[in-house]
Amino acid sequence: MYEGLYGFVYGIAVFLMQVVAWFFNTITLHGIADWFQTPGVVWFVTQILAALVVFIVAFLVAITFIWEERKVLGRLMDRRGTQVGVLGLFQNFADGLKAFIKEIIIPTDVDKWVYNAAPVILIGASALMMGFIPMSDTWSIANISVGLLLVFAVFSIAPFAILIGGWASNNKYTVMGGMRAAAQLISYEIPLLLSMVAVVILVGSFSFADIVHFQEQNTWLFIPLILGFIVFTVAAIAEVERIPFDLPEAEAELVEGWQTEYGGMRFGLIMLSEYIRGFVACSIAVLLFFGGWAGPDWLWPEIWFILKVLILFAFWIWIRGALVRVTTKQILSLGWTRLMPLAMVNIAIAIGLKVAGVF
Amino acid sequence: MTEMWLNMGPQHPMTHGLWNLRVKIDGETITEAEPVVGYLHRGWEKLTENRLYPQIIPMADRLCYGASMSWSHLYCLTAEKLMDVEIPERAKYIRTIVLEAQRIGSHLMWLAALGTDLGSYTIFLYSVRERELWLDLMQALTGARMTTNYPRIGGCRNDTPPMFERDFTRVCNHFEKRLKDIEALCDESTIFRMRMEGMGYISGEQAKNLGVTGPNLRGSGVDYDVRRDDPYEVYDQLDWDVAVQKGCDSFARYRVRIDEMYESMNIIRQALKKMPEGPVRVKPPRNAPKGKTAWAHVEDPRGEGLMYIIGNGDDHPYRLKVRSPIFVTVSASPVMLVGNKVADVPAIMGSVDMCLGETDR
Amino acid sequence: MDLSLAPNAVAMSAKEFLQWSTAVMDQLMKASGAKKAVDKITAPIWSWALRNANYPLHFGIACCALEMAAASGSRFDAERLGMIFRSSPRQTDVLLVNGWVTAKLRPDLRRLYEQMAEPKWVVAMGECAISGGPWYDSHNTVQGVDTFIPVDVYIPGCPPRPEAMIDGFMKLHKKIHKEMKGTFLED
Amino acid sequence: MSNLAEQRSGLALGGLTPEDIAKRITEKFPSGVTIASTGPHAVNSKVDKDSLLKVCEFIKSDLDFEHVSSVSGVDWLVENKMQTVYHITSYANRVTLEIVVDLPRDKPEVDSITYLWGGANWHEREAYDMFGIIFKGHPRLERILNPEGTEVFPFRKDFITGRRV
Repeated sequence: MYEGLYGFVYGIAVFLMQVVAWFFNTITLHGIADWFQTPGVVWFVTQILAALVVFIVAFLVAITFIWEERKVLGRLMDRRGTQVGVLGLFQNFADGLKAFIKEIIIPTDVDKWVYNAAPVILIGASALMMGFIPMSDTWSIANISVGLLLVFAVFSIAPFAILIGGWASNNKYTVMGGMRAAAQLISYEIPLLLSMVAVVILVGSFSFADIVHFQEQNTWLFIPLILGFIVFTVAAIAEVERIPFDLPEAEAELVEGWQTEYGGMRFGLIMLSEYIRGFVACSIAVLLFFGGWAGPDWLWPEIWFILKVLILFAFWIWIRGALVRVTTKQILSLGWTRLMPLAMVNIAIAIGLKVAGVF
Repeated sequence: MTEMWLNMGPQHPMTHGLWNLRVKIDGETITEAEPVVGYLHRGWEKLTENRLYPQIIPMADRLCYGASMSWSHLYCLTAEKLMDVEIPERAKYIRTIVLEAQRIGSHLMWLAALGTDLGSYTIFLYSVRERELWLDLMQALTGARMTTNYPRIGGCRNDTPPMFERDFTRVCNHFEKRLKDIEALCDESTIFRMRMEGMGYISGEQAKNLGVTGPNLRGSGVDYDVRRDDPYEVYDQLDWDVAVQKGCDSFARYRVRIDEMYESMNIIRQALKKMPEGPVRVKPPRNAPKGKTAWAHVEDPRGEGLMYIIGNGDDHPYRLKVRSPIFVTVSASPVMLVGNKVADVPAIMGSVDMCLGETDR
Repeated sequence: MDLSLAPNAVAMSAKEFLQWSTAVMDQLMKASGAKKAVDKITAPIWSWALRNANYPLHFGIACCALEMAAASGSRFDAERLGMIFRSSPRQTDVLLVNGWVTAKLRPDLRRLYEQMAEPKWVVAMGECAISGGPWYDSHNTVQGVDTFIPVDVYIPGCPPRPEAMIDGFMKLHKKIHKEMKGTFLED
Repeated sequence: MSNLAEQRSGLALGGLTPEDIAKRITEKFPSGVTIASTGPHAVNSKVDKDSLLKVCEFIKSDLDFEHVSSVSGVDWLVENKMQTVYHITSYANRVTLEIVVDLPRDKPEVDSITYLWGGANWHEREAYDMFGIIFKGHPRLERILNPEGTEVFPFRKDFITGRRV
């Protein structure tokens, strides 16, 4: 009936419902017990469990990313990085648990509702994107035909959360950080989408599965569309706000940027969502340009996928270690005058290839 | 957005020390800037009036902790002028060597601060890593990493440790390679140059008039170096160049400091070769004549440091005035800042090499 | 409030009821020992987390700030212990006072301390922060930071070496371990 | 010796020696200026309070003194006077000129030289902050190092150190 992720979750749901039914049977409420075992209820529970699994995976992936970032960055800088627990793997748990018990401070002058909502929107949007990222043919929540479009649509919610969060914090630094996020959004969203359009032109589908199958049959798309990959990388790093494009939280001039007034668990959620977004951006790059989960058979496709993502992220960390931060003016001019033409050339290449019948 | 005042400091990652830069911004463009200092003021000059002459040396170390040797040396130089003490030749050479080592250490700390300002933690860590080597040399010679308390009125506290020459030569050779690495990390990075070039423009005329000194002045194309133009210790017996850049911007100031590090190593190598044998210290008088004044100026890593002492006839000075280079350079910062964006503030103020201990005194 | 009010619960407003029921639950948990048990189980976890994610405030004052920078450098690498310097006081746990405090700075430092979220600690690094140090007779310096904010750990030295600073943080970890900060421990 | 060593003497650049500068100043101002001594790269002089501005204008325009190294105040409690000491450097001649100006202690007022050299601005503010010396014509004579609202002038000799904030 189900396969992959849903098959896995379905088994759990059925078992859970059996336990519940057994409980109601023992207290002689047979009608309710039967109702719990109807396909509709089981389906509903399956959906909930799948969402839960996705969120847990997102959480684990994000902390793996944080760990990877700390260790690789440390090595790049000739030091060891965190050593808490085995290989520093427990550092993130310590950070997270600490964030739980920190005092919740809501400054007096903030717009309380929006201030509290911004991290929720951020983490919600980030976790939502995880639902559309397939890790293999079978391991996905919603392998819908316009997955790519949907991911990009959700992807651009986060800058909005940053903008309102910065504005609501009622601090000059946070406002400037929020404004920069908005500026970055409008100048980088378009090259990002254009670099994706070339892939769609070649493949002829918005579905991740189709894109990966296309690459399995032909070649990894970063070979013909290397320009697109470059544009995508630059724009995605800008979207995810990492050095060198981390202007909304530019530490040197805007203390901690738009998150200056956030502490405790809100700050923890913001950190988490940042890395989830990093994971999503890396996964899209892998899906679009590096063959997704395609790989030799001696490993599961899911593992191939995660390995590729981790390697790509290590490349991002390398970029972070090597470069300094750019300024607002430069980032905007880079976006409009360099990336846009490059993305256009990339589309032209894709159209050329399609027309010439290479693919 | 209308214009608003933005307080950058006292607790701000950009300050590197403790001061407050108030900027008036229109959007992100700076229309007015006003530095506020005094957060570290402890009345240094007044305190020295209650101390014996030798007791002031460790206090002078804590004037600027990035280049402590340079300040305690300046104090000793001035006190020697006041008391008419002629120091042994070997002491002069040792002082020259450690001063240059201190200059490299200070410049590395500046580079580290500039790295964090520009958002590159790598530059910070590489500089701090290399700085440790020079601090190790300091430690071998003086016993302390930063606040060394090494120069004395009438020479140096102790003679060089064994392997002094070998260690310095080795570190110089090693550091030269590493400095090339760091230079490559900065110079060859397009983004680094984009951030630094054309930022914080201050012309040579303006810099002279506003009292900017040291590498910041030489970055504006003015060829003046106290080490060459009013030589002290043995700088006039060595062959070296003054680093001058004509860019007048942050990048020029950065280049001047990098070049100075190479020159410092050049000076150290020559001085090591020429260093004579002999005593390192003479006994100075305990008291200074009443009413007699003396002043001396040196090339601190940050600019021209000047001290002015009045003797009191006993073992305390009557008045000790310190001219700190950054105190004046900060007052010129509005000229560099106005018209730039807020995002450029770290790149501009980072290139100035702030040290607030000497500024506030 | 106590259990004797139970018959009146129907007549309470929602807010009163919430207050009353919270108090009752609290007392019940205390009386039954559940609170103690939960605390015993969770406190080591919380204290472990607090020890290993100790974020100091990125705030350099004077000489010791350079040793603080050196401590986060490659040779000493304070990040091994989970110390990351954050610039916003809202996100930090430790206020590292590394220099003399002047009359002009005192209100700002006090304010920074108050902006930090509980649980928080203060480390006085160097002679100046401990007792005024070389500036003991100055007209403008505060003789020790503990005159106006509570200090947990003192790191002596002028300035302390980076090893000493890291050792001071280990001492702070010991203190946190001993205090066993738990969620319920406030009462 | 190399070319650099020749450059360093300062004379090779065609500048004025300290003796030349002392002579030019005494020629221009027969009264009001006393040259105490000259040394290598240095001239020490004593100038009357009233002729300070004229001397400064002269050395700036004619003798290429373009950099104020420092402006310090000195309080002579017993002698009942105050002093301001200026160290002004000429980059072209490689000479530093020290100017000592005596002021009455009960009314320490002197002309500001900020409009000639912008670098003197904060030095004069500091001297005001510490000694209470009034610099006439200074654009912004306010407290700089001490906190706003300090009522004393802490570097005066009648202020006892050891007083806590």
